[in-house]
Order: sequence, then structure tokens, then C-alpha cells
Amino acid sequence: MSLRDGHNGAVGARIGESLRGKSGRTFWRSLDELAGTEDFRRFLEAEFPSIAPDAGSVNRRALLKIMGASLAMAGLAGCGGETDEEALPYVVAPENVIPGNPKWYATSVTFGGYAQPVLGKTHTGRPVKLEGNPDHPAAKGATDAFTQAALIGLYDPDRTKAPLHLGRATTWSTFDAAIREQAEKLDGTKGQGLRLLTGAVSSPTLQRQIGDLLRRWPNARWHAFEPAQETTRRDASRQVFGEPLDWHLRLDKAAVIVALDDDLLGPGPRQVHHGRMWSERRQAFHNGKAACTLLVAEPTPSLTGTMATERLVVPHARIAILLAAFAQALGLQSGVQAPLDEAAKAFAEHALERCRRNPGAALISVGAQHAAELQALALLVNERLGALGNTLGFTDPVIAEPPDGSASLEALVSDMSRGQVGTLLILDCNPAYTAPVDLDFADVIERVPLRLHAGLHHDETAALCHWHLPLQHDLEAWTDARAVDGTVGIIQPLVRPFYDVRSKHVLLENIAGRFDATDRDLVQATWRTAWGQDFDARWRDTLYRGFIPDSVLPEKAPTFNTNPITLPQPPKADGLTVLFRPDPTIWDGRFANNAWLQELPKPIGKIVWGNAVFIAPALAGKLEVENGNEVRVSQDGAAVTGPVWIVPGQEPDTIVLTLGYGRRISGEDIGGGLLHELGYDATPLRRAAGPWALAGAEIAVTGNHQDIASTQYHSAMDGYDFVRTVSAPDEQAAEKKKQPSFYPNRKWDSPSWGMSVDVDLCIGCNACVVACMAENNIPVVGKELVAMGREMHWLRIDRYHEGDPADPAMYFQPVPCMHCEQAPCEMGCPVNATTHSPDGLNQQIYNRCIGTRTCSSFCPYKVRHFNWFDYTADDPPETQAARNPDVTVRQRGVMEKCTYCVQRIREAQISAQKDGRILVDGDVRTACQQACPTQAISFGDVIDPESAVSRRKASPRDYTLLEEVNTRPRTTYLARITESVPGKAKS
Amino acid sequence: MTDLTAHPPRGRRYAEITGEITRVPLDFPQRRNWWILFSFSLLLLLVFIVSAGVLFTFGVGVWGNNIPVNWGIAISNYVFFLGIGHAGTLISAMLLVLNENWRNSLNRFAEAMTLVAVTCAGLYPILHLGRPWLFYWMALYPNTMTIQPQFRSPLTWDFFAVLTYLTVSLLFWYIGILPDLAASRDRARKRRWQVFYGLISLGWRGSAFHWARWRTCYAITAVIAVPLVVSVHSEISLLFAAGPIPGWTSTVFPPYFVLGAAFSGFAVVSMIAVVLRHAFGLYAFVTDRHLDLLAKMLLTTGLMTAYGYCIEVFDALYSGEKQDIATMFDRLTGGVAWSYWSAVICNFVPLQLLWLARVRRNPWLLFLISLSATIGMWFERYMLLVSSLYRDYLVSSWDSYFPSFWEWSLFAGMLGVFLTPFLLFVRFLPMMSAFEIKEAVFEQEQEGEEPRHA
Amino acid sequence: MPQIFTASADTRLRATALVIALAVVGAVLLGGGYMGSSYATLVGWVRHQPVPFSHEHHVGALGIDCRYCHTTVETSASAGFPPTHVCMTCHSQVWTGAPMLALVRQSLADNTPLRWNRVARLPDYVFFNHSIHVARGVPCVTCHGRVDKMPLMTRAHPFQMQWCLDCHRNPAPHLRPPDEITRMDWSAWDKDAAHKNYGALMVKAYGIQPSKLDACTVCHR
Amino acid sequence: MREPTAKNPLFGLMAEFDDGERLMEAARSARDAGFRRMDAYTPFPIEGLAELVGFRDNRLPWIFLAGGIGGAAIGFFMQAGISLAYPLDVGGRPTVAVPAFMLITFELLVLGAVSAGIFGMLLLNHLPRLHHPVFGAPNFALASSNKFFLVILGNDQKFDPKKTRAFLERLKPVAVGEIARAEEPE
Repeated sequence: MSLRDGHNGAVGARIGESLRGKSGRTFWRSLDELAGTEDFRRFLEAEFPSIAPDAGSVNRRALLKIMGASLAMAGLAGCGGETDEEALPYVVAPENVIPGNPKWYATSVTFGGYAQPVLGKTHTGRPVKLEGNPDHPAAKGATDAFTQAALIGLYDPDRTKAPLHLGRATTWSTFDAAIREQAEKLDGTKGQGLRLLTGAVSSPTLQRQIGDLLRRWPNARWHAFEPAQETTRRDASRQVFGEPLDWHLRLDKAAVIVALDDDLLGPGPRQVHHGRMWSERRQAFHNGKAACTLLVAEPTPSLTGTMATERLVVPHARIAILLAAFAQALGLQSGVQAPLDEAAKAFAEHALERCRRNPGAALISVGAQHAAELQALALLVNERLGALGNTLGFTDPVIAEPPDGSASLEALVSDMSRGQVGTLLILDCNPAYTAPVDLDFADVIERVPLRLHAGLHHDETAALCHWHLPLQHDLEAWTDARAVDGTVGIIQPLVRPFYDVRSKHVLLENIAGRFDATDRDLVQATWRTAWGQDFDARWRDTLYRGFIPDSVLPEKAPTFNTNPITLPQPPKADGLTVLFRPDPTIWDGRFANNAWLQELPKPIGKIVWGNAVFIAPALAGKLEVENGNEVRVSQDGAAVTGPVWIVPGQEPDTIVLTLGYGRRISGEDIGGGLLHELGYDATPLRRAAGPWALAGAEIAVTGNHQDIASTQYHSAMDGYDFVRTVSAPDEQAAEKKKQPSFYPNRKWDSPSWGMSVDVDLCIGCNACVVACMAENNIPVVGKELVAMGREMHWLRIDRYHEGDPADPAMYFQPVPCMHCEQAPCEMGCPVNATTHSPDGLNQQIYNRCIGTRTCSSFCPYKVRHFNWFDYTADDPPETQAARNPDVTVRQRGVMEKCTYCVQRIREAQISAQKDGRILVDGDVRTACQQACPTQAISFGDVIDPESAVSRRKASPRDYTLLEEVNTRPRTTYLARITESVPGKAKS
Repeated sequence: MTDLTAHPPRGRRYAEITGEITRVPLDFPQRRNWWILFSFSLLLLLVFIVSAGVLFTFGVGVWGNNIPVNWGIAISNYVFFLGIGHAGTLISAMLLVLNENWRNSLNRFAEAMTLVAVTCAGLYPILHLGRPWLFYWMALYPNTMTIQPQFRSPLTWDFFAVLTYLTVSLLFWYIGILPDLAASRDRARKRRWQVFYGLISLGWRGSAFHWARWRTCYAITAVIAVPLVVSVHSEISLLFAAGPIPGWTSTVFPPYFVLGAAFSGFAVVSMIAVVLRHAFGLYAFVTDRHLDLLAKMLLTTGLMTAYGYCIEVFDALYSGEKQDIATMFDRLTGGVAWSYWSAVICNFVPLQLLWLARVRRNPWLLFLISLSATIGMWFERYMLLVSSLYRDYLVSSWDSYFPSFWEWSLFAGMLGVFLTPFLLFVRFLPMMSAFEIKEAVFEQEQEGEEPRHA
Repeated sequence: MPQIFTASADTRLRATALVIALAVVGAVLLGGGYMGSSYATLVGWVRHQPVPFSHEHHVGALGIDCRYCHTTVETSASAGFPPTHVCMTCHSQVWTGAPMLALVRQSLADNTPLRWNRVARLPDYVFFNHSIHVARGVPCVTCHGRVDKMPLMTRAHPFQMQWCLDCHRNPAPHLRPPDEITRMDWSAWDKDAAHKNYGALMVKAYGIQPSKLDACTVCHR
Repeated sequence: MREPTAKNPLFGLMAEFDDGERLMEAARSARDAGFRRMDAYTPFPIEGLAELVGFRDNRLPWIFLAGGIGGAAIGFFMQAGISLAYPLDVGGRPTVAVPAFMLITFELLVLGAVSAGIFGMLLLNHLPRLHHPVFGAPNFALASSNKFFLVILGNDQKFDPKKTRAFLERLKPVAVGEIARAEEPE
């Protein structure tokens, strides 16, 4: 069952090199021809027996092992000794495929409709790792956790492998026949009663197709529903500018950012872009080149709040009042008059004072989950601060605006309830689970005579539809999409589908009764019209880059219509306020079957494999509950029951529920029945009006207890200095003195590897953690074992809070292996399984390890992880195919840990030696470093004083974790910079 | 029956001594009870085999260990059994060197107990390996990898220490029992017993030449064995003290461990002594005087161990290390404080009764006190191990540890591994040193007479 | 009293003791011997192949360069097996009807790979990279032996860590000009006095540091 | 001391005593009478008896010493040698970490000394020896229990079956008996 399997990832090399090394032509052509040729399909089938529906008879593991052997990919069989093996050469070698050498393709994966640019690494046709695209203007080479995990989504064994009709497996030809006559009917009625429901759509091709469809069938209608979207901002700009616009926050230009309950750096499609911009500003601040203050007022700790210079704990309802106060101070009327308490007043004053000091470099943003009126007022405030055009820009919507705008789904539901919908095609979204409860989507959909659902999984919505049509994963599809900044990315397949699935473009054609076009043709058609004659050249160039250069939407300078804004009167704050948030790792549930993301600790709370009812320490005290005690959150009749998790720094009267869990999925569907065992479903409390907050809720203790698996049970720093803080960039974090030692003082010659992690830049987004899992074949162990303390993440992000639990200082600290020069673990190992390499690596040799676990006992940082069981042997072939062939798959009973991605180091050295270069700084980038959106991780040769890492280590903020143990770590940290905030006691 | 060893009535015949002792294996008085006990221990042995089987089939994961507590009962039991295993050689060798004759009634079965205890201890590190089938990589052997053990590792030290200790104890015990095996051979009437004892007694015939060399050999071995005993448990303690973990990395550990080992060892010996003398009516050899002396040893080592406890606290406070102090307080008040206080209570509270001579000479009270001390020492080993691991330096890596069913079952099974060979020893071999008792008698007789001149 | 044991008992006892001692010693020697023997190292063992391909004929007699079939040896970690297609480039002209090649033709015809049995392979946890060894001038023959003298392919050397380390710790004697890498017989080259210090010089030229070549992570990752 | 072989007509004459002191006296007077090749059998070691019957051997302590030195040497040089053969950097510790190596050195010292000593003792005592002429002697079974025997060996220069027997009887033993000569292994 996929969720319990160890999912293993893959390695990447130096991207720039590998890309520039080849011409764009060979790039896409090779793949094209591969994809086209019939023998490649057969070759694939030999590799992935699972693609053939009747492959049950074949011994998949054996075949896969053979493939591994024939393609000289070690690592599939773990620490086993020498066994007899067969070798299967190609019959006709595909062009440009060199067994043993990876190939890179520039493409994207989509998330919430937006393109997330990636470079995909493939080994003989198997995608094994996704990395950020360094040339992309928005992401600049970084990725988020979702993007990193998209790889294992491709290999998800629970994906629908063939069309279903009324729940029974069928063939595409039957579907084609059925849909053909349906199309003829619709031709008659000009598409009367045909409705198309999609998720967020930024794809030019899809927009073109929808346009064509509606032109052909004027009576048809298109609806879009994306659970977490910035519709309120669009409505606000419609209100203020008269046209729906996308807002682009230019965090790199902002000296002062005032985020009112807006998780700018938090999980979501914009995380990488925002994180990157903020970190550029922050690094300028480190170098004394710019100011960078982040003031956050929020009801519950967010990643942004954690990084805040000053943080105000404020209830959801008072955000409006806070904003009104700003407006008033800037001479704007908002119709809201309410007194601010002391803390809030102080916060507002600091904020305003700072904003005034930085005209044109200040930015105020209100969380998109707040009402359009607040957004509108925020626009006016920003206008007064001179933010427009500087720190705040506007373009036409990147996500296409459906006819009914933000009320699109409501419109569809009302039409369905009135029986006006004859045919409903749901394209890649799951409203039956994600739609607010009072829309009764699941009930009204029953009134639609013909219901088709196209998606990757047989989910709640699929279960309600007559037809379930499996879609291609982005990594095996031809399509296109826009990134958050509007840049168009052409999405090319890294591998052709190995299940019997179709592209959404093709499917849309089928609806219109056309069956000849391939997905590639459809995408090319879009751009052929756009580009005219120089299509071929630009197409090639685009595939080579992965995106269309300078394709961002044109900046708009909209004009204000000056009708005053009146905010809705905030509700009387009686009872508790429930806030709803998308889950930080599985979002609205779309990644529920992604084991990497399920086992990924939520940035706040560090719980895995489920969600919890997050409450403040004060409320917990009042209820006399501890973590895991079950509570019942209710409001007029509707209720949600779940275990409590206490979050220091949360507003006392606020309860936070997260989406995506408590799935209503039967055992035969995705997750094999595991999904509905995990967590609770927050939907019953969500209303279409105000889906993100619910006032006047009650909470009651049920007396039951539910197990919550967490990777970190204690986060109070208890006066230790694990995370050190300084009050200015040039302040000394630790006095530099040579520590005494009994051992010979060893001379290290270059290269000698080391790492520096800047805790002032780490936003705890987890991208590095997933990148590490993918790179190093790290197994997933499941909820029970994590609860036992057996998680395998080589790189973990510790979260600490310090001071008053009601309003503490909060920190993130990534902890990989420290690669100590005087490592206790090495001294402890009786069999020389862990020793020190001449280039300063703490080597872990799996095939020598006998599992005494002394190394882990002696490790002061507890960064070593043990294979308590055989986690990898029973992986389905799909997940085995996702493994990195350059990293050993560990056997039962051996210790493993961060190796500084030694396979990348050696690969870089070998290729450097082959072309007679010397290794230069930046040739080796670890997976975590590569993925990090904020460049918090720096890696390189610590002997070379000019290397980036050496320069970081030279910073006065440089300090060593647990210096007193005197293990001389190679991984060091840069201290967090906290400006002393007046009126706020720091412990 | 009167005391044969302390004040032997003049002219008492040595034959009776030999008879009393060799009678036990030759015509075994307690057949029924022995079989009951033996089948019980065989049952435990079966439990051991099953638990080990499960362990090897599914991996160490069937235990409750995790990161950070990647050692559990397995290693604490390793220390525990090895500790017990220290009494035998200590009593036998040290008291021999000190020329304390009362040891003669105890050393034989004490040493036998040592052998089985050390065997149990030796099994644990192999069982707890992630890949036990590769345990021989801890040993030195020519191989095609050109990789050998890592000699800076406390585990490698332990490997050699336990191996040496086992071998030396075995040899020491064997040459000690040799003359009495000969005696059994000579008293055996059935042919098969004669052959059996004849073979294992190597044809010992008590020639004056043999005795002369035997004495030298036994004495020197004893002298060497004493520092060996001390060294072995010191090295076991380094398995913890050599690491940087707060609560472990402390210089008091070696003496602390050795004393604890002697303490638990004497406790177990006292228990066995009480049981054996009761079961086989050996009141003539294990007299109240012996119990009294044992009890005094117990009291002494117990108090020394208590001192170790105090020093441990002082050490932490005196170090001034925040982490060490935190660990210390956590031991007293934290998640595994129950094991700390159980150790303190079981070890030292009943022990105080031994100040009273009446209690010291009361076999069953002594038995109970020893039992409580043994249990207490088990708790101590558990506490020392877990309390340091489950909360080490980084707050973020703190976790808890709950032994699993299979850990407990393996422990139960290990008692079978302990009992079975020991019962066989009681059944088939002379469990006390008849000839040394006779020697003592003889020497006392000599002192009774004026020295002659040649 | 009667003797328990006859006079000959001692003789028998000593004999038994001797036998046991010898048995132990023998077992040790045998074990050691086995690891070194071709049973363990598979040196010189012919493995059954679907098609009895003769390197002796193709390399020795016809003089086909190794890289003609093992195309990726210079560019990739793996030397690569020739696709059936490569076999057929010649065998569509010569021996077209040979029954021996039936399987090859069939493989091309119905597009199913040939299943060769691997002769030279390493455990999965050993990461060997052909390209860098070739680039540094370690000739094929060093590891694969005189394949031009092998009618059927056999393993020429024990692929044991010891054997790898011997070369990693002292590479100089094994280095040859990379442009002649596939040459089989180097005796003439070795005789030439001019080449006496070649290896040592190249070690300097390439900046090879043998002291770093036996680090664990060079081969195990 | 060389025991009589099968060539000697008799293994020796054996006098049985039931007391240790008696045996001592007997041994002493036998020694005074000039007997050199004799042996005594006792249920337990008796101080000084061995010297009386001609025990001169003090090789054993040296065997212990040799074993100890050997063990220690092997112990240390094994560790140093192996560490130098494949010098791996282990936690920055020196390649030949003398303090760390001392523990195993000591263990092997003890192991070497004790095993050398104990096996040496058995060897010098010619053990194991399952068959021995004295086992055939009457009452010898009690030698391990409560009887004390003095044997004058058949290969002593002064040995003469009659005279020696007479001599022994003068020592007031419980009994005097002949010990048949060692039989050839068949």
C-alpha cells in the first residue's frame, strides 16, 4: 500500500553544467523520438510491467531488478552481496540515452493552477529527481516541498490506471463511443446543459480550448473552483479599479512589510517566489545594504510570524480594526471605530512609524482569507504609503477568471439544484470533498444526468460520477501553465505515461467529439498561432529553457475610483473563533496519497500523518487538556472532533483546523483505506460565506485520546542556546577561540567540505527535507513508527519557542549531520563502518555497518537514523523506479545519516577530472541547498577562503551548535537577528 | 550437624567431607524437585529461542527502541548479567589471595554462576545487533576487505574483555574443580559415572608433584584474576563513559560500575548459597558463619555503591555543566525517576537490616534482602542507560522508551539460559570444594600440635 | 581397585585431541582458501550464455575495438552492453543464416532483448565508474584480463575489495596512455625503457593522490 | 621426575597411611634413608610434602610471565599494526592511540598469562593421564578421599623389592603393597 511503502527519490548533478552541456535540440528531440517510437514503449513496459494492465502475472521485482542490472544502476538491492544477474541490452538503442548517465529536461509541475518550474532528472527514461530551474525569473532555481514531492506523485501506485464506468474498469474506446454520441446531442442544443468544472486554470492551451468549446457551444458554461485562492483580492481590485487584477507583492523592494494575518512566506503556490524575494532583501540587510523589517499581526503562528521582527498576537476579527487604525492614521475613513488595546496600539505605532520612514518601500498586506473590503482598504492604505508601482504591482489575472468570478461554484451548484445541468465534466478538482458544506455539492450533483470526472485518483468526486477518466501526471504530459509571476512554462513529459491515461487537453477535445489530436499537437497549436513562422525555433528554445522568456503579463497602472470603503462591522467576539487553513503538507487533500508529504512534519507543531485541533496554551489550561486529548468543536449543530495540539503563540480564543484529512474514501480507492483513518474532516464547519473563519464556536472535551505522531515533542528552548540571537548583523554570536583537544591537530587540504546554515533566513518550509528524501532514497516508515520515534529524515527542521508561551519568540533550525572533525560516533563504531574521509566527510558505510547503534548513542545531535525493519524490500516497482541509482538502498539493521550528498561530490569530482577542470565553488550543490527558496543553506570547500561557505563562516554571526561538546562540527550556523522590540520582554 | 570447617572435631574423618559433597551428584537426593525446576528452566529456554527467532526474523524493530533511545533493556541487561558474573571470580580469587578459608564452601558454585551469567551477558550484544549474522566482524580475522575491528571503540574493548573474562573464569573454575572430579570418579560405583568423571578429571591422582604445581598455578591465576575482574567492568562502564552524553560521560563510572557489580554478585551468591544449603542439607559447609560473612560483604559493597550514588549527584553538580545537572535532576524527578527510586529503595533500604547479626544469620531474610538488591541493581542499570539517552543534548530529539513484549520475553528466556546450565552443574558436578575444606581442616589440626623438627 | 581405563585409553585420548586440533586448523585454512579460490571469486568460470559469443574471435582474430560494442565506456559509469542492433550491423551481412545466431536475429525480429549472464559485476553497494578509469588510462585488460584469449567470457581477476585497493593505493604501475586504452597486449610497451616512469609521471600529471583513493566513499555511497 | 617404565619389573612399593603427618614423617625418613625416586599421593595439597619427595621444579611462574608478555605484545602490536595497515581517520584520534589500545593489551596479557600457565601446569603434570599404574593399587580409590600414600618407585637406585618393603613397614603404615609395572598399551 503506497502510503506505507518507503518512497525513494533520486539524485541530481550540477544543473547549469548539465543543461548548457547539451543543445536544446538534442534535448527535446531525443525525448520526442523516444516517446514516439514503439520500441521505447516496449522498453518501458519491460521496465514498468505495471503499465500493462495484465502485468499481475509478471514478477515485477525481478524484472525491475533486471532492468537495474542492465542499465548499470546500483542501489536497488541494498546491501545484498553478489548475486547472479542477467543483463538485458536494448534491441535498438534509443538516441542520446547513455545508461548510467542522467538526462535533464526543463519543465514544470502545476500546483493550484500555477506552474512550478523544475529541471527533471531522468535515468534511462525514469524520472528520479526534480530540481528548481535556476534560470526561471520567479523561482530562480528554488522549489517548495510540494514540487519536490511531485515526483513520487508520478509513481503513485494508487493512481487510476484505466477509465472507470459506474465504478467498473472499462476501456477508452467505450468512452470514446459514448462521448461521441453525447457530443452530437450537444451540437444539436448548442451545448445546452453542458457544464465544465475545472480547478484554477492558468494554461493558455486550456484557456484556448475552453474558449473554442464555448464558442462552438454558446449554451455551455465553464466554472472553476480552487479551494485556496486569492479571489478576495481580485474582487477588491474590481471594487477599487473596476477590473479584476492580480497583486504582485515585491518583497525584495520592501524595507517594511506589515503582514496582517497574511502568511507571505507560508506554504502555497507563491511560497518560493515570495521566499526568494524576501531572502534577497534580507541578505542585503545582512550586508548592511538595506533595511528589512517584517511586522506580523496574526491569530496563530505562521512561517511569516516566526520570521517576524515584531509579532502581534491578535484575534482574527480584530485584523479589520487594526487595518482601520492604519487607515485612519493615514486619513482614510473605513466606518470602523474600535479601540485598540495597548499591545496593538504599540504595534500599529511602530509599524506606521517605520512605514513613514521608508516612503515607497513599505508594504501592507492582509491575508487573502479576509474579506474583499479589507483588501480594498489595504489597497488604499498602500496607495497612501506609496507602495503602488514600487512594492506592489498589478497585472491581469494569471489564473483565468471564470464567468461567475469568485462565485463560480455557487452558480454551478444553484444551476444543478435547479436541474439546469445535463452534462457535467469535472476536470482535475474534487469539490465533493473540498467544497464548503452548506453548498451540499454531493447531494445536488446527483441531479445531473451525466457526470464525468477526470483526475489522477478515484476520489470523493469520482465516486459520485458515472465516468472516472484517469489523467496524466504533469511529468508525463504535454501542457503549459503560467508561474505565479505570469511567466509561461511549457510542460514537456519526462516519461511517457505508463498507465492507460489521457491528457486533459485531449479529454477536452474528446468532449467536443474530436479524437485525433495528441496532447503535444494541442499545446503546439496554441503557440503556433501565437508565434507564427518562427514557431520552430522558439518552441525548441522554450523546451530547452522550460519557460518562455519575458512572458510575464504586462504591468498595469490602474486608476482609483475614489468611492470610500466601508468595512463590514466585525462580529461581536463571543465564544471562540475557528480558523481554517489548508494543510501545510497535503494542502486541501490533493497530496493525501503522497507518502513523502504525509510523513513531512508540519512546520508548526511538527506532527505527521494527520491533523489536529490547534489551540493556545491558555485555552488548553482552561480546558485542562494535553496534546492528543480529543475535543469537539461545534457551532449550531455542526461539529468536528479531533485531538488537541497546543501551539504556543496562538491567540487564546482561536482554534485552528486544517483541511485535507478525514477523507471519505473507501478502501478500494486511493490510500487503500488508510486515508479515512487519518485525522478529521474540517468541512462540516465550513460555510460558503466566510469559508476561512467561523465565529461563535464552542469547544468541549470528549474525554477520549487520539494518538498524534510528531517528530518533535519538546520545542521550549529551556534557556539553552541552540538557536543564538544577535541584535545586529555585525554582532558577534560566539567568541572565536581555538578549543583545546587531546587529539592531534589535523591539517586539511582543499577541498574539504562544510556547510553553513543561516537560521535568520530559514523559513522552515521543508523543501530541503523532501529534496533530501528524494535525493537519498530515504524510506517512509508510516505513522506508527514515527510515533515510536523512528522517522528517517536525514535532515530535520527543529522548531523552538522561547519566552512566554502566550507570545514567544520562535525559531526554525535545520539540523543535518554535523560532520564533526572529532566525531564521537566514529570513535564508537567497533567495525570501522563510520570513519572520516580525507575531504572532511563523516562517512557512513552501510555495507560495513552491523547495527550496534553505538554511533547514534554517542551522537550529541541525534542525526543518525536506523533501519529498524526492512523498509525497502516490499516497495512496489513504481516506487522502486523512483529511486536514485547513485545511492545505496539501505538494508535492515544498518545506520544511515546525512552524507553531504557525497554521491554529488564524487560525481562532480569525476566529471571535473574527466574534462580536466579543477572543481570550483558551486560545482557541488547538496539537494537541500539546491531546493532552499531562501538560500539559507550554503555548502562548499571550507579551506578555500573565497568559497561562499567560507565567507559565511567568516561572518560574526557564525556559531557552532553544542560548541561545549567540542566535536568540531563542519556544519555551523549563522545566528538569528532579532531587533530588540520596545515593550516586549525577551527571555 | 556441626560445623566441619570452623572447628573440626579432632580426628574427624576427611571421608565424611568428601562423602557429603560427592554424594550430591552421585546419588542425587532431590531428583523430583530438580526435574520440576529443570523443566521450568527448559521452558524458559524455549521462550528464549522463540524470542530470538522473532528478533532475527523481523529485526530489532520488534523491540521498543528508537532514536534517541537506541539501546534498551538489551544493553542494560548485558551490564546487569556481567555485574552478577563478577562475584564468583571475585570471591574465589580475592579471598584466596587473602587466604580466607571460608571461601572454600562458596567459591565453586559462585564461579559456576559466574560462567553462566557471563554467557548470558555475552549473548545480549550479539542479539541486539541490527545485522546479528555479521557479529564476527567485531572479531579479528583475515578477510578480503582488509578491514578489521576499530580498536578505539568501547565495544571492541568489551568484546575482548568479555571473551578474556569468560575464558579465564572457565579455566580457573576447571582447575579448581579438577581434584574433586577425581574424588567423584573414585567414589563412583557405576561404570558410566566412573568413565564420565574419569575423563573430565583428566586422570588426576593427587600426586605430591601435581599438587605442588597445581598450587602455584592456582595462586598465580587468582592474583591475576583480581585485576581482571576490576578491568572488565571498568571497560563495560566505558561503553557509556567514553561517549559525550550527559549523565554518562563521567569519571566515576568505572569504580561505580565495579562496586555495583560486586554488590549484585554477592547478592546472587547469597541467594544461591541459602537455597543450595537448604536443598541439600549442606548446613555443615554453608554454616551461619558463612551467611554472616556473606551478609557483611553484601553490606560493605552495598554501602560503597550507595556512596557511588552520592558521588554521581555531586559529580553532576560540581561539574557545573547545565546539561549534566539537567540530566541529574531529570533522573531524580523526570520520566524514568521511577527506576531511579526503585533502585535506591530496593538496593539500600532492606540492606540496612544487615547491621543486625540476627538478620545476617537468618537465611531467608538474607535471601529476601539479596533478592531485593538484585532487583535494585537491575533498575539501576536500566536507569543509567535510559535516563541519559531519552533526554540528551538537543531538546528537539527528546523521546520516550517503552520496552516491547519481545524485550521482556527475551529477558525471561535469558533466565532460562542462566538456569539450565547451572542446574546441570548442581546435578552432575561437586558443587563445593571438598579438598580445600579438607586442607583447611588439616592445617588447623597441624596448628593444634607443636611443630616438629627434621 | 581395578583400572577404569586401559593403558591404550591415553593413546586414544591424545589421538582424539590431535584430530580435533587438526580439524580446527583445517577448517580455518579451508575457509581462508575458499575465499581466495575461484569458487568464491568466480575467476575463470565460464557462465552459460544464450549466444556463445567469442571475444577471442571478435577481439583477437577480427581486432574489433572494445568500444565498438561497449560504446559508453568512456562517457558513462557503465561500459554498456551492445544493443542487438549492433550485432546485426555485421551479422546482417556475414553469417546471416548461422543457426548459432538464431537468437540474435529473433531478438531483433520480435524486439525482445537478449538475456546475457553477467560475468564481471560488482555488488550493488559498490559504485564503479568506467569513464574515469578509462580517462586516467587504466586499460581494459587490467580488470577484464586478456579477453582476446577468451573463447567464452570469464572473470579474469577476483573482484574483491582487497584487489581494488591494491591498485587504488598504488595506481602508477597500472596507468597507460588513454588513447591505447583498449590494447590487450602491453608486454612490448612495458619493455620499452622510455615507459619506465610513465605511471609515476602520470600520477603527478593528473594530480592523483593515492592517499585519498582508499577513502570509503570513493566506492561506497 | 622420571617414572618407571614397562622395563622395570615393578612400578614401585606403596605404603598407605591414614594421616597427613604420618605421611610427612614417612617421606622424611625415606628421604633420610637415601631414597630419591618416590612419590606421595594425598587427598589435598600438603605444605612441604612435594619437596620431601624430591620436587625441584619452578618453571611454572616463568611460563606465566612468558604467556603474559607474549599476550601483551600480541595485543598491542596487533592493534597498532592493523591501524597502520589501513590508516582510517577515526574521530580525529591518533592512528596509534596508545591509551585506547592499553585496555585490549591488558586483556590479552591476562589471557596469555593464565592460559599459558594453566595449560603449562597440565603439561608439566603429564595430564591428562587416564591410565596409571597407581590406579591399580589397592585402596588407591581413597587417595582422593582420606588415605595418604607414599610410593617408592621401582627405578630408584636403592630400590630392592625386599629391603624397601621392610623399610616401608618400619614406618608403621596401615598397609604396604606392590604396584604392578605399567602395562604396554595394546
